[in-house]
Formats: sequence, structure tokens, C-alpha cells
Amino acid sequence: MDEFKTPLLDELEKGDWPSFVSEIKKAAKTSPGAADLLRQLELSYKEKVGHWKHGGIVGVRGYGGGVVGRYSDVPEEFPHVREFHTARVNQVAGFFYTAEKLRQLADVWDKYGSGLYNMHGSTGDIILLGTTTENLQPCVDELSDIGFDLGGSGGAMRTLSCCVGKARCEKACIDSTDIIRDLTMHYQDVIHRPQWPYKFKIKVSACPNDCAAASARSDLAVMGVWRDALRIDQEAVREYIAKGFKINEQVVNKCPTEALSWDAEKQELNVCTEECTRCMHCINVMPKAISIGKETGATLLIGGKVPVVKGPMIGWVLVPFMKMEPPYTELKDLVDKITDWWADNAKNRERVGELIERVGLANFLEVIGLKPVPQMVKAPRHNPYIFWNPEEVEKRG
Amino acid sequence: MDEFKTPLLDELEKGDWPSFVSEIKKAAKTSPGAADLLRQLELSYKEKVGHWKHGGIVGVRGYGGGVVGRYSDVPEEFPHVREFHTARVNQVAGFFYTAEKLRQLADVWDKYGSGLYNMHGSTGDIILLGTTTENLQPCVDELSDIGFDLGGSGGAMRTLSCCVGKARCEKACIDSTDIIRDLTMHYQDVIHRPQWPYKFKIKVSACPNDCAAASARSDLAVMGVWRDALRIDQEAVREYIAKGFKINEQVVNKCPTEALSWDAEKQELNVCTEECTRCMHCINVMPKAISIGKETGATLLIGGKVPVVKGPMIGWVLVPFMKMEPPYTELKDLVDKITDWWADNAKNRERVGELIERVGLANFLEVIGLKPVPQMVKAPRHNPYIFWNPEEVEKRG
Amino acid sequence: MARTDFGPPDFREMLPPVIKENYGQWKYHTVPRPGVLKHVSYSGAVLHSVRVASPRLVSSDFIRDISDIAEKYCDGFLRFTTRNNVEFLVSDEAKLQPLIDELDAKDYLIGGVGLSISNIVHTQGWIHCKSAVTDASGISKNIMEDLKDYFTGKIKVPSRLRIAVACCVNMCGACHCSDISIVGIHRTIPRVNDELASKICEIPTTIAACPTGAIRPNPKAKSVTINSEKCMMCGNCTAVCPAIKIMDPVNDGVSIWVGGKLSNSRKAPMFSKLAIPFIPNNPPYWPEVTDAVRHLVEVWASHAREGERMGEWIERIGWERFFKLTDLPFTNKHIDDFTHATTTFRSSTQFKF
Amino acid sequence: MARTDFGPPDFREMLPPVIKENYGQWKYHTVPRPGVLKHVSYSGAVLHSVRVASPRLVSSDFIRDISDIAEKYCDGFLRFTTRNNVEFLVSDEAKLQPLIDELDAKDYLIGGVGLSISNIVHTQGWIHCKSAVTDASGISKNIMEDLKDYFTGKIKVPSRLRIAVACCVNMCGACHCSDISIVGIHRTIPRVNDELASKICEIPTTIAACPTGAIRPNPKAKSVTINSEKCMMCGNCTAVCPAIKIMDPVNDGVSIWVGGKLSNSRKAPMFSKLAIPFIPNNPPYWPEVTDAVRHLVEVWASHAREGERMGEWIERIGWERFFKLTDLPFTNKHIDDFTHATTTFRSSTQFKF
Amino acid sequence: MSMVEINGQQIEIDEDGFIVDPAVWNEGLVSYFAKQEEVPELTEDHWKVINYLRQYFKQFGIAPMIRKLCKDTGFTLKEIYELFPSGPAKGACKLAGLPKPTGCV
Amino acid sequence: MSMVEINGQQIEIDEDGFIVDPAVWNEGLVSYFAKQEEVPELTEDHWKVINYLRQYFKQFGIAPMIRKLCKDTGFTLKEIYELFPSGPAKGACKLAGLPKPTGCV
Ligand code: SRM
Ligand code: SRM
Ligand code: SRM
Ligand code: SRM
Ligand code: SF4
Ligand code: SF4
Ligand code: SF4
Ligand code: SF4
Ligand code: SF4
Ligand code: SF4
Ligand code: SF4
Ligand code: SF4
Repeated sequence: MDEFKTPLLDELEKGDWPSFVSEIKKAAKTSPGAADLLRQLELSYKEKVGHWKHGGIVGVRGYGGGVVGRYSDVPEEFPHVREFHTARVNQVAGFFYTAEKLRQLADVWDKYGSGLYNMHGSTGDIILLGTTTENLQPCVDELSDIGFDLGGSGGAMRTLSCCVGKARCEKACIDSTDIIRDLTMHYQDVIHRPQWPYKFKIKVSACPNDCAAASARSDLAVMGVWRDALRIDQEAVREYIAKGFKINEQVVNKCPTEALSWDAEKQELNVCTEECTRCMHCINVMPKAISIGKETGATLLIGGKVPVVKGPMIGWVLVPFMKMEPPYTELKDLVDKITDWWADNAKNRERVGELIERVGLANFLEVIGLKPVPQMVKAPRHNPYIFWNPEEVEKRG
Repeated sequence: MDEFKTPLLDELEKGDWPSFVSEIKKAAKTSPGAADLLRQLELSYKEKVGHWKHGGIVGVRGYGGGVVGRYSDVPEEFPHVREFHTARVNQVAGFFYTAEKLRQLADVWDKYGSGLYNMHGSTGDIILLGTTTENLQPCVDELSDIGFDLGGSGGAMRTLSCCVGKARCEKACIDSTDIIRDLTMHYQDVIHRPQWPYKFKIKVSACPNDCAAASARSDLAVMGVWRDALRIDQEAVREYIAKGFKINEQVVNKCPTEALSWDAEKQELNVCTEECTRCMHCINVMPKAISIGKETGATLLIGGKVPVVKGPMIGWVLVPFMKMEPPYTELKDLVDKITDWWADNAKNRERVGELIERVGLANFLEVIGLKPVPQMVKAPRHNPYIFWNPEEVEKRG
Repeated sequence: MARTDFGPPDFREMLPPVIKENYGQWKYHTVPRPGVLKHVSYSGAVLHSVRVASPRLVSSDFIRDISDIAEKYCDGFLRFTTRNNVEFLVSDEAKLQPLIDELDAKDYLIGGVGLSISNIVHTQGWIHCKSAVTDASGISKNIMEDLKDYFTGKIKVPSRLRIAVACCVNMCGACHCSDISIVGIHRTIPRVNDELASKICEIPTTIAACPTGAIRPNPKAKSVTINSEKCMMCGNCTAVCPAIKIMDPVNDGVSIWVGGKLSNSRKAPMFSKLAIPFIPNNPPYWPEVTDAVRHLVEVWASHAREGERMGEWIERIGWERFFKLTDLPFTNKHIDDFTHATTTFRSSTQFKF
Repeated sequence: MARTDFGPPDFREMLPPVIKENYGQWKYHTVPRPGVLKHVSYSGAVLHSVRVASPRLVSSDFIRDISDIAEKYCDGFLRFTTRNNVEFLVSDEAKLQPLIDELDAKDYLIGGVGLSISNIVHTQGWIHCKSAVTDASGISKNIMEDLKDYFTGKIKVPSRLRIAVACCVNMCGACHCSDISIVGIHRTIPRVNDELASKICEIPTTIAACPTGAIRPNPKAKSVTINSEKCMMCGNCTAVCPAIKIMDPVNDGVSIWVGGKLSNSRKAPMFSKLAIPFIPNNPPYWPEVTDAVRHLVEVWASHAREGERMGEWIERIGWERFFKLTDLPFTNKHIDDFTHATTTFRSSTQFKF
Repeated sequence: MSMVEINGQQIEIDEDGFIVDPAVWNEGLVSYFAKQEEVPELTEDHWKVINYLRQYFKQFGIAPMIRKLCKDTGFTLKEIYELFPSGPAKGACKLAGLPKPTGCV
Repeated sequence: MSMVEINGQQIEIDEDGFIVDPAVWNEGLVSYFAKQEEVPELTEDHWKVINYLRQYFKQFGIAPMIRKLCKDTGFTLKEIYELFPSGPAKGACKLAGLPKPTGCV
């Protein structure tokens, strides 16, 4: 530790917000990899440029992904990060752990890696940050002994993740953790052995608050919803009022569909169920008084992704409502249909949303056998370039 | 008239709404062209298909446009519409006429043409509907004697048109008829001698109500606006209230920017000028009490057009505010800059909006020398594909 | 050589004195009765405008008749509106009622002002355009015949409603921003006459004319070929190449679009969106079209709030509700697949069941 | 061969008994103090969750320390949030205060709940990604250091505010929908090493990788060339072809985006939009970035209405007002020029001066 | 379409007076079309324009846009109208035997 | 990058063990890479995949997508993994001397 100086990074140990530099330093006490990481990072801070090489295809037996290879471009200076691969370890659904499990993990990783982690990666994995090619296989072998398997990378189904859901949230319309658990087990092969043109991500948020950020970050977002009336506990409403809660200002007037009305006389909050679009606002603001409906299921959104190549996309409604009951056969069938079609038709590195954009949503619906419904669009087309199939028209006279 | 039967069309003489069939029949009394037009139309009604041929390049001396050539594809059956060209005659700004002028027009047209008109064409012209190649030049010559000149067609500046404006409208922020008159005279050459890649349309609406439908139908829409406060006559407001007008429901709550407030105590309607976006709603609903501001000028919108080829466009804000005073030099300079650049860069049949879409609005602004302002966009970009000029960055270290 | 470039008559010479004197001085207007506007100037001067329906396609007789009327009651002054109605400009209030009486007597329909359905903006149709897929005049006559009580003010509407008819997707009527629009469309792809094309087709222009890139050169035949998978039957290629034909009386017809607007009142201008992809041409009455339009008007009129244009109403209730209330089928045709299609997809769980 | 395809540990084995028993039975929650959630079940059972900040990049020491704490106060049960905070799951209310005390003693920051600014979602940066244009961890640390009072609840905000940092436009942090996001960008075009490319470049893949079609084959050199007029410096080509390099320490830096959101609460999800096109990398403090973020937060916090997310606020007041209030320059960079650019242009006279 | 005899040759022309098959064009036809388009006398300047149009069409398969025509021939648009009173599209192209223009020239 | 000697030939390989210049690949190198990738014995099936990959790359300039590989060779993905335990991208492509894949295979 004292053989090197990191004056720039040391600055980032100051202050109250927990410091990643301090964390690296802690790891560096026993891990030469962590120590060289810090040194190399100091160089980056000085030069304002990263020091990792392009590429890195390393892996473990029987899997085609789960590891991101990494090599320093200044290995002579920092030999312990010459190889510094990360393993993407599939997290526990809902990010729940026991102290025991975490300690087991730390023990394995201290043995084979840098002792550094991302808890968690943006996709959801536990990122074990930095090890050598040599150590990879034994590390993964020992992880398997404590019950941890790798997640996805490459042209695979990526590690699935979800919000905390029914485990701790009153708004959960669907059992996000169970769905993720079930799908993860079901899709082990396509998670571990990339066989698709590009990544495919699934995330589950158990209600439209989307605490898993599913609609922006997953090719298929599963979002819990209900289709009956939201439930209002009038007694509880009155308690809010009694405490000075301004129901008109804070709730009624902010309902985007004007579905709510406050009957000051009867001291009753009424909802017009037909109008309500389940935006969650009233439920969020009055959790004690208003809750989700009983007839629950999911809205599926397709195509969420970040900018590369065709620009950013937020998932589009594909299925307005699907019941979500184990073993989630309907969902799996749909996922299979989508991924089959996509895998057969996509270009290399083309996300499913981009493919749909290319061939048209209506064509996509036809091949996967879904009926067009207005819920899928914000508005119908405004250009007159309508395509007609020869079968739809009469033979020319 | 009695040598032919038009049973299908005769149906359309029934009822109270004025019938174009009756009009054609009236003309047919003296015009064989009108008679054959009716017969050919009856055939179209029977066969459900038009009977005009492709193309038609006819014209008059010294002009490259102003006439749309038309030939029947069944000339043997209907010889009097073998040639049936229309002349686009530049209308009077604001569509004002005297009975005398109209009669002069009818006299000329009865002499040389079918005695049928469109009052007016969608662009704004008087359409003289149907004459022969031979009659064209003498017809136009005599029109010129009564002071009517041709309008535009082809790759030209098209006939300009406008709303009634200051002549009869209390909302007029700019002198639409004068602007159109002035521009029309100024641009005679480019109106009459197509020299551009495609059509270029200018329309003027003297306020944001856009009664000339300018923003959808003109490459450059000039829309009257003001930039100070709208004017409220509190006395008149109170009169409205006294008559049972629901000011909150009908005005205050419908103001899209929440710029209005009704002070029930003081019986005063207040506007927050900074917030008002001149949507016209309150002015439209309470014409006696609320009127436009005093510091008037125009917002210019660029690129309006219908679907072909790149999809429909509604003009985009190009200049948030421009003073409009004769001789409208600033406006003309801008039009010249735009059409020059467009003519030099557009592909054949590429509208200016399509060219801007192709090269980018920011690039367009740069060449015509306008500063980017947020008023031009609904929102800034959301994709990270920002272009940087080499001059904007430092030399690579 | 004839006189050129002298432009149209100066509008100033066409204005009645009351307008000249009060030009730019109008203070407010009222609608004393359906179809009549009363403009009051800051000077106190008053102008009445009486608006009557016109078929737009008119004869010299019509021109002379309105001229006569104008002379009788308006010192010869009249104008047309941007929606092709005729306006008689009455300076002398005493002549207002007599004018109205004569108009009534002569079966002119007075209306189209304020909360009404005004005249249809329409295009040439089979009357004069080579591209016409339908007859704009015929359809317009039928619709307005059916809706005339909305024009004359007998039946009120929540707000103005603008109808436009265009006989092909060139949309000379600017249907892309109307409350209701009817647009002629094709449903089969164009046929190329290779022989003719080899002579007269400006191939690069034709290729560039295709919005979907469906046209490829066919060097062998010195012509072009059309990819039937990509062609959206817009007909634009037929506009630039006479050797390409698209007319198909069996399958041509019209589509109906709703919810467009242009005024900036409350909401910004909006495009019209597809409501009914196809209705066959059925002259002379086009009854399915007329029915559909009436139905749209009625559903809107009975559900919209005061002052709410068609598009504002639909935006408030949502398209899923619109299709439910109108009982129109939502099909694959309604889903956009052109350039900006993805911007029309719903990225939200906010919808109604 | 090692055991494969057995998946992660079952979450059910990681749940405290109170959760198992009340799974799906939670009735409501309250926030008894900043950083603490109290969930109440229909059965009456109560669970307290205490949320603490984490740097996300943590050491085994950290893992062991939170494990120790969890064991002491939570029967060993804890979880991480989707924004990488740590949550201690307290079943025994009696242990709540002692837990909080120990966390305070150990300098853990409690917060991030409710009306607060929670942890930043960020990406690898120079720590581990070959594509990193900046260091995500460094920037995040600086920002949160500056905004920590908003995390702990000392300063309140009108509504939640989400910040994300991504070290390149791949946006692994999903910056495209955050209230504020910081994204690493390049400003010079990539250089192609033709020699290397001729060996290892999968040319068709590289060409397809370019969003703007700026890459053309260079058959002579068996390589590719980049059209400097079209290249938008996204770096995607460098991801597929190791022979193309784009890093440029002199001109690389970050951009700032605002107004995105994902919840469907009130308004549908929205993209973040460009606020500041470029700020140079200035490690270790990136003071310009931190200042800009604080400034954005403060302007929003002082102008937005209760419950109004950044994007909702901006939509209400309009972007022209946003640029005025924040005093940020609006430049040609802000005007979209990618595929759907025209859909972002303003087709209306409705704007503020 | 109809047939006209020009210099003893049977030439098919369309309603607008353009030759239907540009391939049959030859210099001998020009004076016939010149008369149609009220060009009193064919000068060198006329031929400059005609030859330019033919050359351009041969090379690109389309007629040039008018600006291009002016720039490349050095004539102002006014001069073109003086040479061809019915303008470049109807006049000059007809003389040059180009397919009937659909937008440009 | 580093040099290894294979069958007496000096071959440059990158950190991931891929040959840097696919042009120097020859069949003699395959068994060396096979050892690296834990392929115990090179069977006809291995060669079928290797030859397919080389052929495809020669023709299209890219590695095939995995579905294509499976479809065209007739092997299931499971069989590919049995042949090449480190998978098609890391294993098969390395043996076939393809540039390091960046997404597909
Ligand atoms: C580790 C992680 C960031 C983090 O710090 O959390 C990450 C890191 C990388 N991402 Fe990512 N992505 C990570 C989540 C994401 C997400 C967020 C998500 O999944 O929710 C996204 C946006 C959502 C999406 O997929 O659209 C994301 C969009 C990308 C892209 C963008 C384009 C695309 O359409 O895929 C790339 C580019 C690529 O694949 O070539 C990319 C590529 C990469 C690579 C593999 C780039 C590379 O080739 O070096 C990065 C490896 C970094 C490294 O050295 O470890 N990463 N990446 C995240 C994965 C951890 C995990 O498994 O949990
Ligand atoms: C007569 C008129 C329709 C009418 O009945 O009112 C008309 C008629 C034709 N239009 Fe139009 N357009 C007419 C106003 C419009 C408008 C409305 C406007 O100008 O406000 C538009 C939409 C606005 C716009 O320009 O974007 C319009 C968009 C088109 C287009 C579409 C595409 C484009 O980008 O230009 C074409 C196609 C073309 O030019 O090849 C077109 C082409 C045509 C042609 C010339 C088609 C043809 O080659 O035969 C039509 C000739 C019909 C005929 O036989 O007389 N017309 N055209 C209008 C002109 C009358 C006038 O001068 O006042
Ligand atoms: C006469 C005319 C202008 C002209 O130069 O000819 C005109 C004149 C007036 N318009 Fe208009 N508008 C005229 C076409 C338009 C158009 C263009 C069109 O329809 O193609 C529009 C835009 C249509 C759209 O938005 O799609 C138009 C949008 C308005 C509006 C905004 C309505 C709205 O709420 O969206 C108003 C305000 C109002 O109605 O209160 C308005 C108001 C007026 C007022 C009341 C202005 C005034 O104070 O004098 C005028 C009396 C109108 C009436 O009919 O009640 N005028 N007005 C046009 C009559 C057409 C007709 O015969 O029906
Ligand atoms: C713990 C966590 C889920 C998890 O599985 O880990 C979670 C949990 C809750 N969220 Fe969330 N949200 C969590 C990430 C998110 C995200 C995703 C993100 O930030 O990346 C979103 C979407 C963000 C966006 O819109 O951009 C999210 C949007 C919401 C909203 C909607 C806020 C809004 O008005 O837009 C609510 C409702 C509310 O705040 O009243 C909400 C409400 C809640 C409630 C109150 C639900 C409940 O009744 O238990 C939970 C307590 C949250 C709190 O912090 O006050 N949660 N929540 C995540 C905590 C992250 C953190 O450490 O800060
Ligand atoms: S998405 Fe809904 S159910 Fe899931 S944690 Fe957030 S609020 Fe709860
Ligand atoms: S959930 Fe949203 S839309 Fe439904 S009633 Fe509540 S606030 Fe209104
Ligand atoms: S656009 Fe405005 S000024 Fe012109 S007529 Fe309409 S309301 Fe009057
Ligand atoms: S013009 Fe429109 S925005 Fe302005 S105050 Fe009136 S209603 Fe509000
Ligand atoms: S809409 Fe089409 S068919 Fe109708 S006039 Fe215009 S170009 Fe002709
Ligand atoms: S009809 Fe339209 S889409 Fe079809 S080939 Fe012609 S131009 Fe292209
Ligand atoms: S955002 Fe870019 S630089 Fe950062 S981890 Fe993702 S791919 Fe790497
Ligand atoms: S940096 Fe991006 S835009 Fe530039 S050439 Fe590479 S892929 Fe294309």
C-alpha cells in the first residue's frame, strides 16, 4: 500500500458519502489486483483516459458467457491487472441475501479474485470485479459449491431482475420475485449459452411505478397492473383529511384522467374505474387509503433499450393484460415466440425493438399471433402509407 | 343538354346543399366543354375511375406555369374535353371582389372556356376550369386586360394567400392582405417562371387561429402574434359575468398555461403575461373583453406540407418573432436566403421541409444565419448523437 | 408579347368603404344569428357579413347571381372565405334582413359561422385530376347534404368541426390536419409498362419518388420494378412516370381520418389520424362514407365537452376509448409503420381497458 | 465438468420470517423517519427497512461489515435496492434504534427514501470498461457528496429525483430516462488503423454498427473509412472493431441530460433531454459537473410544484423557460438531428418569449 | 398521341407535342418543334441549350434542374425565356427531344 | 499480444489466444488451439464446424450467427458445446482462425 501514491484518488476519500476509493484501498490490503487497479485508475485520472484494452473473450467450461474479459493496456506498469476479468454472478431475485450467503461469497472471491464487487450491476448481477484467466474456472467451480451460478452476457438472455415486489411492497400486483426466479430457472440454457443475434433482457416491476426501471432497460418489460377498480378505504381517507391533507390539490386535481372526485358532503372519494389508467398517483400519495385492485396481472412492453444503434426506446405495450400465475406458461410461450422470431430475423447486434421498428409492429404482431389493439399505440398512424395484402383485396377487375 | 343522360349525377342535384352538378349543367347550357365534362364524369361515376390522362404541359408565352394541362382519355366519346386545361388565376388578397370584377371575369371565361370555376383552389387561386390549348393564350391575354394575372404552378413560388386579416378581423396582429399583396408583387418572376426544385408556398394568417391553414399548407407560414400582454377590458369581463358567463369553467381552467386567474373579490381577470403562450382561447371565447397585445409581429414556421414523400409536416418555428412592417424587407431577405439555399441543395421534388429534415435543422439555421433558440423545439434531443465540428474542439493532444 | 408579371388586382380596390375606414380598427364581433357575423369597430362602425354555402365548383351563372345580390345589398362588395363560402359584406344594416330574405328565397344556405360545421375543403376528384381515386365533389355534396343542419346552426356542436376531402394522398385539401378527413387511397400496387417506361421514364426521379424505397431500376428492360412487399400504394411514382399506372376501380376507395386541427387554440396543431382504413367507392351517394362521417360527428358531439375539438376530445379520453365509443374496429392498418412509427407506440401502462 | 445451469440461490431462502409470513400481505407503509420504511401487513405485522448509501463498488470488508450488522439487528437478513442502496430488514422493532445508532456510529448514511435524492445508478467508468469516456464512480461520488443532505432528508425536494451516470453513450446506467443524467461523450471522430483492420475487422458488422451510415468500406486497404461529415462520434464502431479507436483525452468529456422518468405516475415515462452538451473531464472533482447538477436540482426544487418530477415541471413551464431559469445556453447541439428529429420540432406558435 | 410528318419522317407526338420516343429525335426535327414553341429562329444559343439538355439527359437519365441549366449554360433564366418563350420545360426540352418533364427543368 | 511457436512457426496471438492475423492460419495450427480450448481430440465433426466457419467468413467477411451455424452444420447448440466446451465463439472460432467475434457466433 505504501509503495504507491494516488494523490488524485485520495481526494475522493474525503467527505461523508461512502468512497469507492476507500473500498478499493481496503481490498488492496490483501489483493495485488485491487492495488494495481487503484494505481491504473490514478493514471487514468491523471491522463483523463481509460487503460483497458479492446476485447476479452474468456469463459468457463460449458458456458458461452457470464464473464467479461479485461486486459490492461499498461500491463508492464500494472502487472496485476494484466488480466482483470469480471464474473457476472446471477443475483438472488429481489436482491435478498443472508449474511451467511454474503460471507460465503466473499470467502470465495477473496481466494480467487480482487475482493471487489459491484453490488449490483445495472442488469442485476453481482459483479465480481477482477480476476485472472487462470483463476476463473476454479472460482466459478467454488461459487457453484455455495450455490451461485453465472448470469448472462453476449447474445444471450441476460440475467433477469425485478423490484422487491410482494416480499415487501403493498403495491405489488404480481409476484415479481417468483416470476424472475421461475423464468431464470427455465431459461438457464439461453442465459448461459449465447445463441441470439444480441442481448435480450427481461425485467419485472410489480406495478406501474416501475421500481425495476423495466420499461427502459429491458427488451421485454413485465409490469404488474390490475383491471378492476382500485380500492378506497373511505375511513382512511377521512383520517388523511382530518390531518389536514388537501385531497383536491394533492390527489383529485392531479389525477391525469380526472377519474377521481371528492364528495365533500359525503366525505367520500370516488373513482370512475373506466377512466382510471392506473397511473398510481393517488395510491402513491395515500398509501393507507387507496390500494391496487384485485384482478391483477401484467402489461407487457416490448423493445426497451438504450440509444445504440437506432436511438433510445422505452418499451411499447405489447400485451395490455396477461394473467400471471405459475408456471407462467403463457408468458414463456410468448417469450419463446418472440425470441425465435427475433433470432431468425434480426441482423447481428439488432435488438428486438429495432427489428420491430424495421419490419413494422403490425407485421410483428401477425407473426407472433397477437391481435392489434388500440392500447398498443398512443395514436393511430397519421400518414396514408397503408399496406394492403393481396389477399385482402379483390382481384383487379 | 337533352342528348345525354346522367342518371347517377342527377341524384346529386337533389337536396338543399348547393349542387356542383347543377352548376355544371348551368354551364353546359352554353359550353360544350362543360357538357362533355358532365358526361365523362357520369362515366367515371359508373366505372369508378377517373378519365384524365397523365401529364399536360401547356402554357402561355413568357410564363413557365399557371396552367394545368389536361386531356381526356376518352376523347372520341367526349371530344370537347379532349383538351380541358385549367388556368390558375391569382386571386385577390383576402378573396375580396366587387361584383363588377367578377362579372368581367365571367365574361372573359365564357368566351374562352367552360364557364366553370373553382372559387377558390386550395392554394388560393381562382381556378378557371377547362379550356383548349388554342384558347389559352387569348384567354390569358384578355384576362390581363381586366387586370387578372396567372398564379403559380410547378417548381415555382405558388400563389400566396391569407386570412381576411385587418380588413375584417379584430384579432389580426399583422396586415395579412397587405403582406400577401406586397410579396405577390415582389415575387412575380419566381411565381411565373418555375426555377426551383419543387413548389414553395407562403401563406399568412394574421393570428394563431390560423384561418388560412398556413402552418399545414405552406412551406413558410407567417402567423401574426404579439409579445406584450394581451389586453383585458375588465368592464367587459364583468358584463360577461353578469350575463351568466362561467369564467372559470370556460376560460380560466381551459387556459393551457394557467396564465389566467379570476379574482372573484375584485371581479378582475388577471393574466400572467410571462406564462401566456398566445393560444387565443380566452380571446376567442371573450372577444368583447379580451384582445391581442399591442406589440405585434409574426412567428414564422417553416416546412409545412402534406404526406408525399417523407410524411406530413406542420411547419416548425423558425423565427419566434419578426416585426412586420412594409416593405417587409426582413421577411423577403429571409425568404430569399431560404429559397436560394433550398434551390441549390434540394433534390428534384424535395420540399424545403424535407431538405431540412435531411440536413438537420441546426445546419439549416447556420446557413441562413439564424441563432438556435428553444422556441424552435418542443424539446431538445434525447439521443446522444451530437455532432461536433472540428473547429469547436481542441486539436487532439 | 402580352403584359406579364403585373399580379392580381389590388385588394384595396375591392374593399367596401366601411372596411377601408375601419381597416385594422375592428374591436370585436358577435354572431347575431347563425351564419351572420357582426363586426364592430373602435369607431363604432358596424359591418355585417352574411355567409352562404357554395359548391365551390360554380358556373358563370352563379358568379353573376352572387354579383347581382352583392350589388343589391352590399354596394357590390363580397368575398369568399378560406373554406370557399361566400360572404356578403353588408355596410348598411337596413339591408341585412332583405338580403337574408332574398338568400332564403333563392335557396342559399346561410351558416357556417361559429359553433357549426362549415363547408368542406375539397379537391378536384374525377372532375379534373388525373390522380383522383374518388370524386371529391360528390363525396362533399353528400356529406354536407347530410350535415346541413350543422351548417345552418339548427344543430349545435361542442366546437367548430372541419371536414376535408382529398381525392388522393397528395391531399391537396390538406386533410392531414382536419377534424375529419376523407382521403382517396389505392389498395393494389402500380403496374409498370416497361415498353413505355423505357422511352419516357426519368428513372432516377421515379426511384426517388417512392417514400418506401420500393422501386428499383430494371436495367434489362430500361425500366423499373416495384417491390410488392415494400410498396404502400401511394401512387407517387405514377405522378412522375406516365408509364406507371395504379388506378384500380375494383379496389380503390377512401379512408377516413380524425382529430386533426390547425388553430393554436388551447392545444397545438395536430395531425389527423386513421379511423377507417377503407370504404369502397360507391357513387353517386357514397352512403357508407356519409354514414361514417355522421356517426363520427354524433359520437363526438354527444361526448365532447364544450369547446373541445375532435382531436382534443380524443386526446382526453384516449384512442382506445375512441374506438370503443365509435365501435370502429382497430386493425393492423391503424398501427403506423412509416418513418416515425415508433414515436406513435405507447410506452406506458397508462391506458383504459 | 462442473455443475451448470442450476441458477441463483432461491430468494425464498433469503427472506426473514416476517416477510415469508406476510408475503403479498403488505397493507401500507409509512416513513417514520428519513431513510426508514415501515411496512405494515394486513396481519398487523410490521417490518422496518433501514436504507443506507453504498458506493456500489465495495470490498469484501464492506460485505462482511454489513453482514455483521445484519446479523446483529436483522437476524442476518438484508437486501440491496435497485439503486444499489443497502436495506437492513428489521423484524424486531426494538432493534431499530440500536441499528440506527450503530449505522450512525459507523458513518453509514441513512436516507434515500421518499422525497429525497437517492443513490446514483452508474456504470463502470475507468475502473473496468474499455469504452469509458469518463469515470462514473468518481463523478457519482462527487455529486452525492455535494447532494448528501438531499439523500439524508435534511433538505427536502418537491418529489423524488433520480440521477444516473454512464461513462459512454451505451448508457449501461439507462441514463435515457433519468431526472438528471450524466453521459460520457466523444467529440472527435474515430481513427481507423487500416493495417489492423485489414486483419481483424468484420467489415459488414462495423458498417452496420454505425447509426448514421458514416462508415463505408475501403476495399483498397481492406478496411473502412469514416465520413467525417456524418460521424456523430458515438463510438459504436469501436465496440465491434478493435482497429478503430476513438479515445481523445483532450476532447472527451460529459454531457448532462434532464427530465427523464420511468414511473407511470401522473405522466407517462419520458426520455431525458439534452441540457448541457459538454463539460470537460476534470478529475478528481469534476467541479463543473457537480455544480451543474446542484444548480439543476436547486432551480427545479425552487420552482416545481409539490410532487412534480423534473420532466413534469419542465413540460409544464416549457423548455424555453427551463433554459431561461437555469441560465443555460441553448445551442445547435440541442436541436435533434437524428431519425425522429422532426417530431421534436415545435409546430405551434405556443411558446413563451 | 398522334403522328406528324417531319422532313418526310413519321414522328409520334403526344398531346403536348412532345415526341413519344426520345430515341427517334434528330437534329432535323428541331426546327419543326421550334415553330410549335414560337421560337422564330434557331441560333447558336438555342443549340447550346439543346445540346446541353441532351448531353445531361444522356448522362443522368433525367432533365437538369433549372438552376443547373442556367449555371452550366451561362444563360440567365430571363435569357432562356427570351430564347424559348414557352420556357425551359415546355420549350427547350421539347426541342431537345427529352421526355416530357415531370417537375424539374 | 504475444508470440507462440506452433509447429515451428512463430504465430502472434492476442491475450485471448486468438491469432492476430487470420491470414496466417493453417490446418496445422488447429490442434494447438484445440488444446487451449480443452478440445481433447479433433474429430470429423470438429472439422465440419471449422471448415464451415472458414468458408462462411471467407464469403461474408463476418462470422455466422449461431443459429445459422447450427442450421447449416446440422449440429444442435448442445452438440457444439460438446465439441467445443468453451462454446462456438471462444472455442470454435478460435480453432477456425477467425477474427475474435464481437457479438455474433
Ligand atoms: C457492468 C455493466 C455496467 C455496470 O457497471 O453496472 C455493463 C457493462 C458493460 N456493458 Fe452494458 N453493462 C451493464 C448493464 C447495461 C444496461 C442496463 C441494464 O441491463 O439494465 C444497459 C442498458 C439497457 C439495454 O440493454 O438497453 C446496457 C447497455 C449496453 C450496451 C448498449 C447497447 C445495446 O443495445 O446493447 C452495450 C454495447 C454492447 O453490447 O456492445 C453494453 C456493453 C457493455 C460492455 C460489455 C462493454 C464492453 O464491451 O466492454 C461493458 C462491460 C464493462 C465491464 O468492463 O465490465 N452495455 N448495459 C452492467 C451489467 C452488469 C450486470 O450484468 O448486472
Ligand atoms: C387545384 C388544386 C386542388 C383543388 O381542387 O383546390 C390542386 C390540384 C392538383 N395538385 Fe395539389 N392542388 C391544389 C392545392 C394543393 C395543396 C393545398 C395548398 O396549396 O394550400 C396541397 C397541400 C399543401 C402542400 O403543398 O403541401 C397540394 C398538394 C399537392 C401535391 C403533394 C405533394 C407535395 O409535396 O407537393 C401534389 C403532387 C405533385 O405536385 O406532384 C399536388 C399535385 C396536384 C396536381 C397538379 C396533380 C397533377 O399533376 O395532376 C393537381 C392538378 C389537378 C387539376 O387537374 O387541376 N398537389 N395541392 C389546388 C390548387 C389550386 C390553386 O392553385 O389554388
Ligand atoms: C372567414 C375566415 C377567414 C377567411 O379569411 O376566410 C375565418 C374567420 C374567422 N375565424 Fe377562423 N376563419 C376561417 C377559417 C378558419 C380556419 C381554416 C380552415 O377551416 O380551413 C381555421 C383553422 C381550422 C383548424 O383549426 O383546423 C380557423 C380557426 C378559427 C378559430 C379556432 C377554432 C378552434 O377552437 O380551434 C377561431 C376562434 C373561434 O372559433 O372562436 C376562429 C375565429 C374566426 C373569427 C371569429 C375571427 C373574427 O374575430 O373575425 C372569424 C369568424 C369566423 C366564424 O366563422 O365564426 N377561426 N378559421 C375563414 C372562414 C372559413 C369558413 O368559411 O368556414
Ligand atoms: C426499494 C425499491 C425497489 C427495489 O426493489 O429495490 C423501491 C421501493 C419503493 N418504491 Fe420505488 N423503489 C425503488 C426504485 C424505484 C425506481 C427505479 C429507479 O429509481 O431506478 C423507480 C422509477 C424511477 C423513475 O420514475 O424514474 C421508482 C418509482 C417509484 C415511485 C414513482 C415516483 C414518481 O412519482 O414518479 C413511487 C411512488 C412514490 O414515490 O410515491 C415508488 C414507491 C416505492 C415504495 C414507496 C413502494 C412501497 O410502497 O413500498 C417503496 C419505497 C420506496 C422509497 O424509497 O420511498 N417508487 N422506484 C427501489 C429503491 C431504489 C433506491 O434505493 O432508491
Ligand atoms: S414497482 Fe411497484 S410493486 Fe414493485 S417495489 Fe415499486 S411500488 Fe412496489
Ligand atoms: S391511479 Fe391515477 S388515473 Fe387512477 S384514479 Fe388514481 S390518480 Fe387517477
Ligand atoms: S387568422 Fe386570426 S386574424 Fe386571421 S381571420 Fe382568423 S382569427 Fe382573424
Ligand atoms: S391566450 Fe391562451 S395562454 Fe394566453 S391567457 Fe389566453 S387562454 Fe391562456
Ligand atoms: S388530392 Fe390528388 S387527386 Fe385530388 S386534386 Fe390533389 S393531386 Fe389531384
Ligand atoms: S405506389 Fe408509392 S410506395 Fe408504391 S412503388 Fe409507387 S411510389 Fe413507391
Ligand atoms: S456505459 Fe459505456 S463505458 Fe460505461 S460500462 Fe457501459 S459500455 Fe462501458
Ligand atoms: S463513431 Fe459512431 S457515428 Fe462515428 S463512424 Fe463510428 S459508429 Fe459511426
